[in-house]
Amino acid sequence: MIVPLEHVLYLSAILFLLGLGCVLARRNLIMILIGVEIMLNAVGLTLVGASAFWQQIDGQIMVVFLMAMTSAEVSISLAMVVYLNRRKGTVDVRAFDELRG
Amino acid sequence: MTPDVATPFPLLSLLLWLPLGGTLLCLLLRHSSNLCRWISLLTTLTVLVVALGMAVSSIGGSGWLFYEDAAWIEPFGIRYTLGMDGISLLLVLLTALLQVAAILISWRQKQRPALFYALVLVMETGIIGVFLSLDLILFYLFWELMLIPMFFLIGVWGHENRVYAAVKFFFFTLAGSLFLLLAIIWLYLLHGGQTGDYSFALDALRQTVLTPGQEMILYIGFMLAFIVKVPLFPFHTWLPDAHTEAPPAGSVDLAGLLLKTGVYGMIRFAFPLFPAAAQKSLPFLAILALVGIFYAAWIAYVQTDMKRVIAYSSVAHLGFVILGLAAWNQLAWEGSLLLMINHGITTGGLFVMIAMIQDRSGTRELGKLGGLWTVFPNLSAFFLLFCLSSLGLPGLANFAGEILVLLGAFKADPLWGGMAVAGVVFSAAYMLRVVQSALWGESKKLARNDDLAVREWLILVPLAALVVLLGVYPAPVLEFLREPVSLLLETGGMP
Amino acid sequence: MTLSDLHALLPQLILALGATGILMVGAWWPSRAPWVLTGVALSFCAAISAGIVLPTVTEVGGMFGVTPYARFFTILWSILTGLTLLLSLRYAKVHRFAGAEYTALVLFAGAGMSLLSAASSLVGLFLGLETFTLVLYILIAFNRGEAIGAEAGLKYLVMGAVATGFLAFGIALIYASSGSFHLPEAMHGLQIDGQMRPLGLLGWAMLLVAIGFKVSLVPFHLWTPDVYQGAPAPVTGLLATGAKGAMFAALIPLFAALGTLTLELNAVLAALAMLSMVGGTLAALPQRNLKRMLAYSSVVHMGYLLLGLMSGGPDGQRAVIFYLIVYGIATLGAFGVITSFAQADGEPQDYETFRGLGYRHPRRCSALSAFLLSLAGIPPLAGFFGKFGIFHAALKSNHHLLALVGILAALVSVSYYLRPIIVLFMQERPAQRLRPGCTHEFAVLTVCFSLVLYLGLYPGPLLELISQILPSP
Amino acid sequence: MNPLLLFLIPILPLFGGVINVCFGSRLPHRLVSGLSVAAVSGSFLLATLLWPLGSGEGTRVVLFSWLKSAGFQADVGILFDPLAAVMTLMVTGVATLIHLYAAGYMAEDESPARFFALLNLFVFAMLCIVLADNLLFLFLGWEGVGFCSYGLIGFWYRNSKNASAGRKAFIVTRIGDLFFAIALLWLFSAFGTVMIEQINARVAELDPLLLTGLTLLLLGGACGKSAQLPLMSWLPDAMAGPTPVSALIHAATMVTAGVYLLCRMFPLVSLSPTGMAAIALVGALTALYAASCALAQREIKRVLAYSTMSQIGYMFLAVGVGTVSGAMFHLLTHAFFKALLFMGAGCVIHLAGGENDIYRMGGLKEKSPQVFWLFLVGILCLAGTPLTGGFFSKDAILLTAFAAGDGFYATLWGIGVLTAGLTSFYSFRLLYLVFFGTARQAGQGHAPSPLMLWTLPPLALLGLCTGLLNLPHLFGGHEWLTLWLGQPMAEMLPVGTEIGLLFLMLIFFVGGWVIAHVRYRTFPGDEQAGWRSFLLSGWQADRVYELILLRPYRAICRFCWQGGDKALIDGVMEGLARLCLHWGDYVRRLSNGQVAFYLQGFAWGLLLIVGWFLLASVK
Repeated sequence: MIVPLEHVLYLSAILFLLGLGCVLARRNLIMILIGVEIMLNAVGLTLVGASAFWQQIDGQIMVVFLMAMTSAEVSISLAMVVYLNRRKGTVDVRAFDELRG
Repeated sequence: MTPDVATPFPLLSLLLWLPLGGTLLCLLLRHSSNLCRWISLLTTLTVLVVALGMAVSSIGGSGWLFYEDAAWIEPFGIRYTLGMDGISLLLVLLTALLQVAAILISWRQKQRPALFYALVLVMETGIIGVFLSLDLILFYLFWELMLIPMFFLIGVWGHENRVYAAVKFFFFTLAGSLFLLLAIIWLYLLHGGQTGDYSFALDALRQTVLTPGQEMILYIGFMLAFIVKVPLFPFHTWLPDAHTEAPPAGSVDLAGLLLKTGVYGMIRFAFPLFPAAAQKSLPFLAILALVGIFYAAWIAYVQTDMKRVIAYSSVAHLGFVILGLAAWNQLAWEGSLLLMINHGITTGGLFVMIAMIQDRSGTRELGKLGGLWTVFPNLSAFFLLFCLSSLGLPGLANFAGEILVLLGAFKADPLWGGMAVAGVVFSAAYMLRVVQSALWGESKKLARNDDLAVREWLILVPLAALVVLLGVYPAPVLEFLREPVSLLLETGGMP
Repeated sequence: MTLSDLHALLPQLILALGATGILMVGAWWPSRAPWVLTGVALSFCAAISAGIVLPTVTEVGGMFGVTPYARFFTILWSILTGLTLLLSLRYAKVHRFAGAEYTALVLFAGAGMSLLSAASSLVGLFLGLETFTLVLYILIAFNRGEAIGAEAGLKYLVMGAVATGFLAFGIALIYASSGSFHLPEAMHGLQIDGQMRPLGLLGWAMLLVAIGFKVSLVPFHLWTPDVYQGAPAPVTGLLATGAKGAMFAALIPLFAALGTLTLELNAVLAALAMLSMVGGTLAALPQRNLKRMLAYSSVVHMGYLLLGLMSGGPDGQRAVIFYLIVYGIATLGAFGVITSFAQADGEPQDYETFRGLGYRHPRRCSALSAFLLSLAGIPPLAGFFGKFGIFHAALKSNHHLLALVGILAALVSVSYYLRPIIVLFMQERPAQRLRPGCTHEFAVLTVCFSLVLYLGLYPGPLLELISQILPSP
Repeated sequence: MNPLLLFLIPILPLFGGVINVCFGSRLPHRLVSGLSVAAVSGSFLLATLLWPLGSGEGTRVVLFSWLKSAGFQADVGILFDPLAAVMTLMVTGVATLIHLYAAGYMAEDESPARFFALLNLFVFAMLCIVLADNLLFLFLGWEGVGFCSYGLIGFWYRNSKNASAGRKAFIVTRIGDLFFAIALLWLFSAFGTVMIEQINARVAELDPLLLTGLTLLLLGGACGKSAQLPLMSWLPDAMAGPTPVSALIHAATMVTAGVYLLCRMFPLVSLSPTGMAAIALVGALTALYAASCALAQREIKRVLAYSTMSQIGYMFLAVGVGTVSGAMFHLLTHAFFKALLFMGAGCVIHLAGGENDIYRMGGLKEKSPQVFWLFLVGILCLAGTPLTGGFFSKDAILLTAFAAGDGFYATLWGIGVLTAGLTSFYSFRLLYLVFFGTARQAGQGHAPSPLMLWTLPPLALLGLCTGLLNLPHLFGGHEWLTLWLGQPMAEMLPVGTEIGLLFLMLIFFVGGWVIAHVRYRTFPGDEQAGWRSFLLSGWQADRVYELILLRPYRAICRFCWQGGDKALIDGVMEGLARLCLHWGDYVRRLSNGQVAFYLQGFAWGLLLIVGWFLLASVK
């Protein structure tokens, strides 16, 4: 391996925490989804690193599945965002709190 | 281990599932209430006749009078085992009798009659099931089956704050029985661990070797469920509320039968399974019983609602029964079981009478009643008879049981026996207060003033006859009790 | 993917390809009832094929096993999909759902669930899970009529996306530390001299967060009441029974593969189970809305299932599967009753609308009471033997404290199961007549009611079937 | 004669009672009273016929075993020995006369069936007490008598005061029964049997302390039933019942049951000196107390009630000093003349137009000389004029009390003599106020029916002549009753002291008469002095009991109900429920609809799990 697995893992951990931070901090729906994407990218990085470390192809196949799934998820999320925007006129997450208690 | 009497025709199952058949019929034909009325009466009568037939055929019999066993749920080792000995035979007879009275007393039930009769019949299955089942899970199933119909009977057909009373009744009993479930499962695992064969049969589980600590915890788990049901002193507050709100049939079942299932559970399951722990707990039980006798009698004295007085009197009488059990000798046990059966008939009669009085005078408040003797001499005569039996007049039902309990308790511990006798005076105080405000004095405005109808005669004459007969000549009942009680005392139950 | 592999995955294929077929043809020929009925037919024929067709190969593509365990659950989930579709036939007409899309999505969800249950590798688990999660995002917001549907969909989407992130990261970490996706090897790989590798532990932590969200354990359950209330009733039924059930069906082989290492997770699992049981019960107490109450009750039931799962061993697994089925039937029945009462202007949820209804619609209300009593675990109904199995397993693996907490939770939970029954039968107010049910709904309700009663009285055969299909550790 | 016939004695009244209960309301008035009179007279005839069976050891016969369980055996059996024979004869005899009298007295009452049924059941219960061969069957009769007296006292139940008088009687006697029950239990646990004969035979085995305890308990039981101190407050109120009831219950039968019990268990009682002293003390004190109260009573029947209480006190004194024959002798004579007096009082009330208060009567001598002469005989016996039955029986008791000798018994003898004086005073006071002076009653009375009148002479004759039955040696008698009862003969006092004592008694009798004559020969007008109202209300006994017993009892009951049940038990349960609901509300508000907050839930969850693992792995 050109770089020890630990470095890859540290990078992906940092990336994951950044994504998580973005999700928690942001109130705009799109920014939250972007945060999720960052977390998923971090996962892709780990998988590739691990696949390289274990000299196996499985990791990368998993990444391909992961990308397919991420794109599907993004498309549905954006469709939802458009739908919500049309309904409520805003994508600010705080506006959606009718269901409570 | 099926004893010799392999009954060709499963009489016990017939006894058990007949009422359920009646329920289904009632639910199917629920649009014609008259038909349902007759179906339920017919079912309860057939159960009574079958029970009487079984009683007559098993006079002089010994060991299990009837026994049935079939596989039910193999993975857990649960079997469908029913067994009837002297004690359960008498209790089943009592159930059958009081159920007929319950149906007759609610003959003119106008509010959703079909559902009402169906629930009363389901109740009968539950109660008979508790008295017959020998497999712990089967017992637990019927133990809880009794809960739901009673909850609906109180909740739907009750009086003012019926929901509070129904929920309180449901919670008290369920709290106790959930700990019972845990204890049963733990015992089952311990037994399985030791002997390898996982089964819930009562006689198998009696062989488990338990450390004193485990035995005491399991014993407490079992007793919690039964003490709440008996109602022993601190757990009795659900009974008066449930009684005041329950419809007549519900009250008859509640007082006459449900309280007995608690005592039956003790002598059939709790004591035989954990003999050492039972011995250690006897003084504690006796103290609770004694406190219960006085405490309930005192409260009954200041009650204004007739049903609450009778409810608290039941707590006092059951206190006597538990005192008898705590004395742990043949005399006291036969006395307490006899008292249990007699109390069922007397209190059942009393509640039937209260229902009739309420029909006629429109109220149960002691303050608003009065002078019933002038308007309904026959009804008042019967009411006086049941009240006298309840306050323990010699020659009537309750006295026979009470005197044996007192003799046994005095032999076990003079202090207990002596104090318990004092309870007799307080019971006279509150019962006579009821009689005084109901029967004597000037008669007030009444809704109806026709004396007993034929239907009412049909209920009261057999009950009154039994009250006198069991008071004067209780030998046949004692005969049935002798052998099972002696077995329960020494070896902890049938082989 | 040789022919025999395809042959093995026949049921899932029937569902998935059927769904795509319906989706395509539906675009040109938009109608409602026929598509839903074809959906029902498809799911039942998938169930039959799973039952009859004996696969020759045991594992497909290293990802999905075709063991009796997997086939059992495929049958279960396809029947569930069929029942949900049957249930939502009238509901779709009332709310003017797009018939084809709705059926296709539900069938996809069915396929996803059976794949998840059949997963024999982490990748299979991931794919199966994501399939029906994505489908559920849409199904929850399917009802364009009301705003709350959209809000529910949003909440489920956001939480789902984050949970997927955690799930994928967990799988990646486990793969990094053990070098394989395939379950038995992956789990053994985590072990060095009896201890789990720190990386593996972190991976499991992430996995637990994702599981926590999926089966709504307490700290992660906050979305459940809102989604249950917002989503259309049949979809909530599917979500409550199928989604959570499939997750647990996947967890059983996962934990079986983990074997002795579960001891390290025990502390956290115990905490989650206890929090769920206690927190769910307390939160459900003051509820005045039937769907929200059922949501919190599902949180409590997931706590029980987790307790069963922790007990491990054949007893624990059998208890979990039986409890799963019984809980599923009761919840589906309950939501079926709500669906049958639903009208154009929304479903009756608050207890106010149910007051005194017991005598207007005796059959459905008594069915609802039976389902609630079964959830409460009262003996003559199936719930009792479910709880009995769980406590039996818990005491056998001497989780005494948890069993005690479970009993107390069961005791307190009875109060919020009784409240709707009291409102239905014991409060006298002449309620206006709600919708008379249609035959489809009655069919589903009678099936559920008779199953709850039958399993309550005679659970023997089902228990034996389950003990045969248990995955050998 | 076949001993089983003995069972007919109690069964006849039972049978009469049951028929009246079930079919009485449908039968005509004549048939109802006729049936009940026939039943009682039938058993009286049987008692006389089967008299020889009772001689010597008596006969014991069993009908069936009532309660048999594990070592305890109580059966429905009869022990017909001399003591029982005498009592049966007295009870059935007096009861027959009273039933005849009642047939006349209750002629115009609207529910005769209930009255005669209860009367018959009462006689049945009394006969059970008298004939029982084991304590439990005796206890059955004991409480049966209690219930019948409750029914009869509260017979005119429309006025709820009568009903509560009946209830008071039942509860106070029940307190007495409590002590008797404890004695019964103790005897069973000591001897393993409740058969009276076996107990009396093996009574020597017990240690003295146990003996004294048992005697005191039996005394408690007897006090309850015979209205002695401290359980005496029910007897005066029991006058609310019809006059035949007062005659039957409070003259002849029920109140003597206590004395009979002590005589029946005399072998046990006599072995504990302290017990005997207590019985004697209670007897003497009650005698004095009752006599003093009788002085100031206004109603005719209450005077007789207190006089009964005082005479029963004498019988207790007799048992206390050890002479059973003395007690039984006085019991017999008292039964006859007190029944006569009560029935006479009934006639007087009829004559005075239903007036009860003697201060508003008078001059009835002219109105009905026949009633006057019969009433006079009763008063003479009661006052203890020499050569009448009352004189001999009372004198025998006082003689034995004097013979007992030492300081304690001497004082009791003194009290006895003083009470004798008071007795003669209040008897003649009653006589003068009712029969002499001017007619003060308001209403126009009517002559009593012939049936009522013709039952009095036999009792008068019996009252006078029973003295012959047990004449002391001084008068050449040879004590047939003591012989018949098999009791030891009274030891001879020197002739001089006996005559001296008789003379002393005579002085007290004449003194009482003279004072009454001076005071009441001419009507003194309504006396309402302070100390009289104290005596009138029986030394304020009722108020004392109310204060120290009933009020605290009600307070405890209310406290148990409100405090115990409501506040404590229900309070705890509902508190728990509210607590859960409160926490539930707190947890419910957690899901506040904000997606951002839900995500923070995630974060907390993650922290919890990862943190736990770090902790676990660091450990």
